[in-house]
Amino acid sequence: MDKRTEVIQVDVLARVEGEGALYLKMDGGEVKEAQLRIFEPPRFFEAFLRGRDFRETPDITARICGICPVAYQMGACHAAEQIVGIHPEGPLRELRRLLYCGEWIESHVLHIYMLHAPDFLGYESAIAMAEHHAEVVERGLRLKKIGNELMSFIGGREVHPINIKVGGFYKVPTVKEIRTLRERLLWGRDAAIETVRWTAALDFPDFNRDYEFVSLRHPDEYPLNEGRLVSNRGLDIDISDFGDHFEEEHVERSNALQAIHKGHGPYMVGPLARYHNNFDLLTPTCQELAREVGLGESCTNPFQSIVVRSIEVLYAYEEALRIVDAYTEPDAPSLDFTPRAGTGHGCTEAPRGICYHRYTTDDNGILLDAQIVPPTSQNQKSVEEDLLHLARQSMHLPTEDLTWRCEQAIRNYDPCISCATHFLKIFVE
Amino acid sequence: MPYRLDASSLQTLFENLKARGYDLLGPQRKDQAIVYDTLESVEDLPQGWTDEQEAGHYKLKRRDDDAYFGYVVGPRSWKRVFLPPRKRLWTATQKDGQLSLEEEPLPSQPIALIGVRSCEIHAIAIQDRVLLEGPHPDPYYAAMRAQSFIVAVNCTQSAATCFCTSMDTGPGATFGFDLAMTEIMEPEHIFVLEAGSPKGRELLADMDLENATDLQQAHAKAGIEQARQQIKRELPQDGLKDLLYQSFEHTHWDDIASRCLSCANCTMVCPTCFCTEMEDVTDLTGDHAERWQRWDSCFHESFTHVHGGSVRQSTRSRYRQWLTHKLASWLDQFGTTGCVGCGRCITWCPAGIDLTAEVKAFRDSERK
Amino acid sequence: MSDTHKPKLAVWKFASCDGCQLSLLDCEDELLAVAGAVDIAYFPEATRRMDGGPYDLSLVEGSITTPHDAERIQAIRKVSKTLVTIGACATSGGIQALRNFRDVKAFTSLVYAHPAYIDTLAQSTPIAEHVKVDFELRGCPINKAQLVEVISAFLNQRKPLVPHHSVCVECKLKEQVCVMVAHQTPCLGPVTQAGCGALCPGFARGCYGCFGPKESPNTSSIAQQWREMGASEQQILQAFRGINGYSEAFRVESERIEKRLHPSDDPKTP
Amino acid sequence: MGPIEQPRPMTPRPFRIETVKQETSNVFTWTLRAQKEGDTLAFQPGQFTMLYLFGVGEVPISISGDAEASGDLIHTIRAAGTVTQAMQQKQAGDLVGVRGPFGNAWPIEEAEGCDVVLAVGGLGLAPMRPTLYHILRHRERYKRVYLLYGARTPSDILYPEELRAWSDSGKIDVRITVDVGMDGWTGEVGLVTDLIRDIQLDPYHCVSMICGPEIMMHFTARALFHRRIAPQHIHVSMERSMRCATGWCGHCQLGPKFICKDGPVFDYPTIQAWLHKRER
Ligand SMILES: Cc1cc2nc3c(=O)[nH]c(=O)nc-3n(C[C@H](O)[C@H](O)[C@H](O)COP(=O)(O)OP(=O)(O)OC[C@H]3O[C@@H](n4cnc5c(N)ncnc54)[C@H](O)[C@@H]3O)c2cc1C
Ligand code: SF4
Ligand code: SF4
Ligand code: SF4
Repeated sequence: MDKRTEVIQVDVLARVEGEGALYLKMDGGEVKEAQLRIFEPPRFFEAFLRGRDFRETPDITARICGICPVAYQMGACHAAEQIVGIHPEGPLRELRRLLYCGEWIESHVLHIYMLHAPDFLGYESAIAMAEHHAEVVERGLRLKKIGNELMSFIGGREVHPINIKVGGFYKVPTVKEIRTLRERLLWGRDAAIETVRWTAALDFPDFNRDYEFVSLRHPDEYPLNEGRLVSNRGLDIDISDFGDHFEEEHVERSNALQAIHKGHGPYMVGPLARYHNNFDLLTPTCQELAREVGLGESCTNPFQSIVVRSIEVLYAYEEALRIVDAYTEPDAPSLDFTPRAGTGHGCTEAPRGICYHRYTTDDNGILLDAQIVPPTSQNQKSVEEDLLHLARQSMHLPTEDLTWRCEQAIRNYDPCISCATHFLKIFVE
Repeated sequence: MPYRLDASSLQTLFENLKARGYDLLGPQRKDQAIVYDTLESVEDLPQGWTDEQEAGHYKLKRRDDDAYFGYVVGPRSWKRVFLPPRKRLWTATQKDGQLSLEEEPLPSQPIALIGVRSCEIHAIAIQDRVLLEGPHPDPYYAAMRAQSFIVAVNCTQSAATCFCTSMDTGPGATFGFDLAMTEIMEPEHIFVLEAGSPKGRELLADMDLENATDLQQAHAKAGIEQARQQIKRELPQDGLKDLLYQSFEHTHWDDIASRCLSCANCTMVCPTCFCTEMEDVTDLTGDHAERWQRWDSCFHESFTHVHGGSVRQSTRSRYRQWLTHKLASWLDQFGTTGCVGCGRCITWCPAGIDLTAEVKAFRDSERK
Repeated sequence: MSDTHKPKLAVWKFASCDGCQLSLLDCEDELLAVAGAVDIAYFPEATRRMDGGPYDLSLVEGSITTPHDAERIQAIRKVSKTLVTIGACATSGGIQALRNFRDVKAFTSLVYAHPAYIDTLAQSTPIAEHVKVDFELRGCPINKAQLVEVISAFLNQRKPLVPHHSVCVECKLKEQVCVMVAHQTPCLGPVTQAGCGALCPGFARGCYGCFGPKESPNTSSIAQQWREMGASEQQILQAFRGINGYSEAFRVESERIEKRLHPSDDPKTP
Repeated sequence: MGPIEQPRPMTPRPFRIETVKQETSNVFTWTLRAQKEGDTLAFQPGQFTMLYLFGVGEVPISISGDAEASGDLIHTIRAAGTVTQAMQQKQAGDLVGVRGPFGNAWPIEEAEGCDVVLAVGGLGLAPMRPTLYHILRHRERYKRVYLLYGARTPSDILYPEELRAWSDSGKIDVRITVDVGMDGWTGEVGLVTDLIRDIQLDPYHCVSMICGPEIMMHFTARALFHRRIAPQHIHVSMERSMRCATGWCGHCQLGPKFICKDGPVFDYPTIQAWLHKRER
C-alpha cells in the first residue's frame, strides 16, 4: 500500500446536481492530482442576458438551476432593485424570506436524505435505503414536500417559481391563506429536530481542515437575502465590492470557472461558512440543539455538513413559522419603479452558499452586461483540496472504498454543477 | 302578486333559504371581476360595483349608488353548478380476476342560485334540452337541477355586449325561476319580488312581506325597459340558419381564422356550450382507474380525432363549426338556438371576435 | 404489473438546469410507488447504481449543445425501447437556444477566458432533431402530475393524457379570471400549450410561454393583440424569444417581427 | 326528469372475454359474456357498444352478432390505434367493460318486401352481419338480397366460411371483389361500385344499406342512383370521434346530427350535404 500507484476515475458522479467527474492520480504513494471535472455543457446565460429587459432576469436566471432557482431570482431582483433605487421592506421582504426558507428546506432535505445520507449508511440511493429505513425516508420526503409546498404557495411552483418580480410579487397571499401553512410547519419543526438528532448520530470520518469561511452577515438575522460579505479571516466588505476581492479563473479540464479570494486562495461557502460566521444569530432552539448533539459553534469537518444542514432546516422551519404568524398583507404586491441606467449588485445565500449577481443597464433597463457567480464555482477549489487531503489520509483504503469516500467528499458540498457552468469571467487575461 | 323587500332585509331572504337547507351561490368580486361563488351573506355581494364590457374587454367600476346587482354578467356562468368544469364519474378496480366499478355519489346538497339573469335562465333551459331530454339523461345534471332554487334578478341595465333582445331572452325573466327580483334604487332602495313556482310562493308566504305598490311595480317595469333601451348590439334571426348553412365555403371564414386563436375561451364561458371530454386515468400500480368528465371545446384539434387524424384540422373549420352549431344546427338538433345573447363570448375573447359582427359580415356579403 | 420483469427506467441529462429530473424527486407522494413499479436502473442524480441497458423507458432531459452529446444521444436511443423527452430544453432547445439567434463564437469569448477549451456547437437543438422520440413532455419545468401520468401511461400501455390545447382552457377550468381581458395584461396563454395548471394567470400575471406553442397556435393574432394593448415590437419579439424561443411557431413569429424591426438585416430586402 | 338509469349510462358493466378469434392479421372477434350472471344485452342490427379496456381507454364498436340468438355479445375489432391494439393483446378470461347498446338500427323493417342491396367495404361487413343474420332468419320477408363486398386483398376477407355458407345456401347473392388480387384469386378485382352494374333489381322496391369508408359509401351511393334507387332508400353508417355515446359530449356531431343518438345509420338525403363537405 505504501507505494500505491493508481488512477481513480469516476466518469459520472452520482447524487450530485449536474454532470461532473472525479479524477484522482496517485503515484508512488503520493497523490499527484485531485480534480473535480466539470463537463456539463456551457449554457452562456450571461451572454444572452445582454440586450434583454432587466425585468426578465428573475425568470431567465431561474433557469440556471432547477434546485435553487429562488437564489437566482432573489439575487437578480436585488441587483435590479439597486439599479432603480427601490428596496422592498416589511411584508414583502418577509415573504421573500419565507420563499427562501422553502427553498432551503427543499434543497437541504433533498441533500440530507436523498443524496448524502445513503453514503453514511452504505446505500446506493435513498430508494434502496427505504427498504430498511422506511420511516426515515418517509420523514425526509414529507419534510421536503413541505418545503416545496411553501415554494408553491408563494411562488406558484417549486421549480422556477413564477410569482417573483423586480419590486416584489405579482400577487401576495391573504393572512387567512398564509395561516393554512401553520400546521404543516409545526410538524416540520418537530421532524427537523429529529433530523438533527438522527444525522448527528451518523458515523463521521475524522477529517478537519482549516477553511476560510465566506458568507453573508446581517446584524439582526441569520443571513438569507442580505448582509455584508464576511469571513473568519477578517474579510468584511459591501457586496458591491465582490469583484475587487474575488476572481474567477478558467481552467482546462473544466467547463466551469473557479473562484478564488484574491491574495488568499481557495475559500468555502455554504452551510459550514454561514454557521461559523453567524452561530449567534440562530434561534435558541437551534443553538441548544447544536450543543446538545455536540456540534459546537463551529464545524470544520465537511462530512458533518449534513448535521449543519439539518440545523439550518430547523432554522428555516422556525423562521417560516415566525413569518407566518407575524404576517400582515402589504399595501401593494410590488413596488413601482422606472427603469434607468446603472449598475446593481445582489448577493444572497443559496442553500449551497453565496450567489452573486451584477447587472448594468441602459436608460431603458436593457442589460448591457451581466455577471453571475454561483456557489459551486466558488467551492470548487476547496473541493479539490479536500480530495487531496482526504486521499492522502485514506491511502490505506481499498480502491472501491477510497473511491466512494472521495465521491462522498464531493457530495459534502452538495455541488450544483449545472449552476457552475454558465458564468462570465470578470477579468479576461 | 308582487311583494316588496327592503334592500336592508335582503339578508332575511338569504336566511330563509339557508333555513330550508340551501347553500347559497351568487355574485361577488374576485380578481377584478364579478364571479359566481359560495355566498355567506349579503356582505359578499358586489354592492356598488358594475362592469364595463366590450369585445375583448372587461372592467369593474364603482357605481354611484349601492346597488347589489348593478352589474351585468361575468366570466362564470351557472353551468358550473350543473355541468362542473371537471367531475369524476366512477372509479374502477381490477383485482383477482374481477372488475368492479364504483359510481361517484350524486350530489345531495341543495343549492340556491342568487342573481340569475333572464338570458341565463334561457341558457339553463337550453342545457336541460341537451342533457335531460335526450335518450340518456345525465344523472348528475338531473340531480343538481332537481335540487336547485333559482332566484332571478331582472336586468335594469345592460352591457354593451348584450343582445338578449335579438334572441328574445331578456332582459326580464319570464319563466324558469322560483323567485324573481327587480332592484329599484329610487326613491328608496327596495326589491320587487315575485314567485314563479310553488317553492317560491311557499318561501314568500313565510317571509310575510308587504305587497308592492303599483308605483313600485311601475318602477320595476321601467327599470327593465331601461335595460332594453340600452341594448345596441343585434343578431337578427331572420334567415340566419340558412345563411350560415349556405356560407359553408365563404372566404370570410378565412378572415376570422386569421384573428381567431382557437384558444376555446368563448366555449368555456358560454352558458350553453356543453361539450365535454372523457378522460380515463390509472394510477402507477395499474390496479385502479378512474373516468373524469371535463369541459372540452370544438376549437381543439383533438375534438374530432379519429384513427388517422382529425376531421377539423384548421381554425377556419373549427370556428365555422362553432358558429354554425350555435346559430344554425342547434335549431335542427334541439328546436332552439344555442345562443342566448349574454355576450360572454364577445367580452372574453382575447382577440375581441364578436359573433354579431361576423354574422353581419356574412349578411352584408350576401346582399352585395 | 408482473413482478418477474419490472420495466427498466433510465434518466439522462444533457444541457439543462436539472429541474425536470428533479421533478421526479419532487413527486414525494409517488416516488416510492414509482420505484415499486419500475426498476430505476440509471438515474445518477438519485442513485450510485448504474446498470447497463437496454432500458424499457428512457427519460431524456436537456438539449444537444456539444458534438459529444450529439453522439451520446444516438447511443442512448439504441439502448432505449421507449424514449421520452422531458422539458423545454429537450423538446425545443430550451433557453440556451437563444444562442441560435446569435453568433456563438462571440458568446464563448464573452463568457470564458479560454474559448479554446470549450467544445460547443453553434446551436442548441431539441432531442427530436437528432433521434426518433416516442413522446415529448413539455414545460420549463415539466409538471409533476404530467410526469407521473406519462410514466403511468407507459406502464399501462396507453396514450398519455397530455392535452395540446391552450393554457386558457386550464385557466377556465380552474375558473380563474382572464388577465388579458379583465386586467389588460399581455398574456401568451392563448398560444401556449396547457400543462402548468394556468399558473401565471392565477397569480395575476401573463403567461410567458414556458410550455411552448399549443396545437395550431395563431402567433400573429396574439402579437396583434399585444400591440393593441400597448406592447412594443421589442417586447413582443422578446416574449416569443424566451424559454421556448426555438420552437417552430414562436421562432417564426419572432423572426417575422425582427424582419419588420430591422428590414436592413434581411438580405432579400434592398 | 325520469328515474336515473341503473347502472348510469356512463358506467361500463364488466364482461368477460369468452373466446377470441383472429380473423385476419389485425382483425379479431370477441365473444363476451357478462360477469354478472344473466346480465344480457339486447340490441338491434346496426347498434354499437362502448368497449372499455381497463386502464387504457374506451372505443365505440358495432355489434356483429345475431340479435335474435340470446346470450353472448359479439364484436369484430380491427387493431387500429392505442386502445384497439391493446385489445388485441387480451385473451379469453380477461375482463372488459361494456356500455350500451347505443344508436339506431339498419332499416330492416322498411326493407321488407323489397330487394335488398347490402354494400360493404373492408371492416364494414362486421356491423352489417347482424342484418344478414336477420335476413336469413326471415328470408321470406325480402325479395332479392345481395351482399356486395369489397376487401383490400383476398387475405383481408372477413368471415370467409360464413360467406361461402350464405352463398351456397342460395339465400343471398354474395359477390366479392378485392382491390388487389393475389396468387390463386380467381374472383373479381375492382371496386364495390363495379359490382352494382351487374345486379338485377327493382329500383322502385329496393332498399340499400352501405357500410365502409366514407369515400366508398359516397361512390356506392352514386352508383345506386344510376340504378335509379331513390336516395331515401339508401342508408349509410357513419363514424366520428365519440366519447360518451349518450349525446352529452358533442364530439360526434356531423352537421346537425349526432352520430351516437341520431345514427350511426342515416338515410342518404339526411346526411348527403355533409358527406360531400370537406370540413378540414
Ligand atoms: C359507431 C361506430 C362503430 C364502430 N364500429 C367498429 C367496429 O365494429 N369494429 C372496429 O374495429 N372499429 C369500429 N369503429 C371504429 C373504432 O371505434 C376505432 O377504430 C377506434 O376508436 C380506434 O381507437 P384506437 O384507440 O385503437 O385508435 P387511436 O387512433 O389511438 O384513437 C384512440 C381514441 O383516442 C382518440 N385519439 C387518438 N389520438 C388522439 C389525439 N392525438 N388527440 C385526441 N384524441 C385522440 C380517438 O378519437 C380514438 O377514440 C367504430 C366507430 C364508430 C364511431
Ligand atoms: S373566437 Fe376568440 S375566444 Fe373563441 S377560440 Fe377564437 S380567439 Fe379564442
Ligand atoms: S354564444 Fe356567446 S352570446 Fe351566445 S350564449 Fe354563448 S357566450 Fe353568450
Ligand atoms: S408561463 Fe404560461 S405555461 Fe408557464 S407557468 Fe406561466 S401560465 Fe403556465
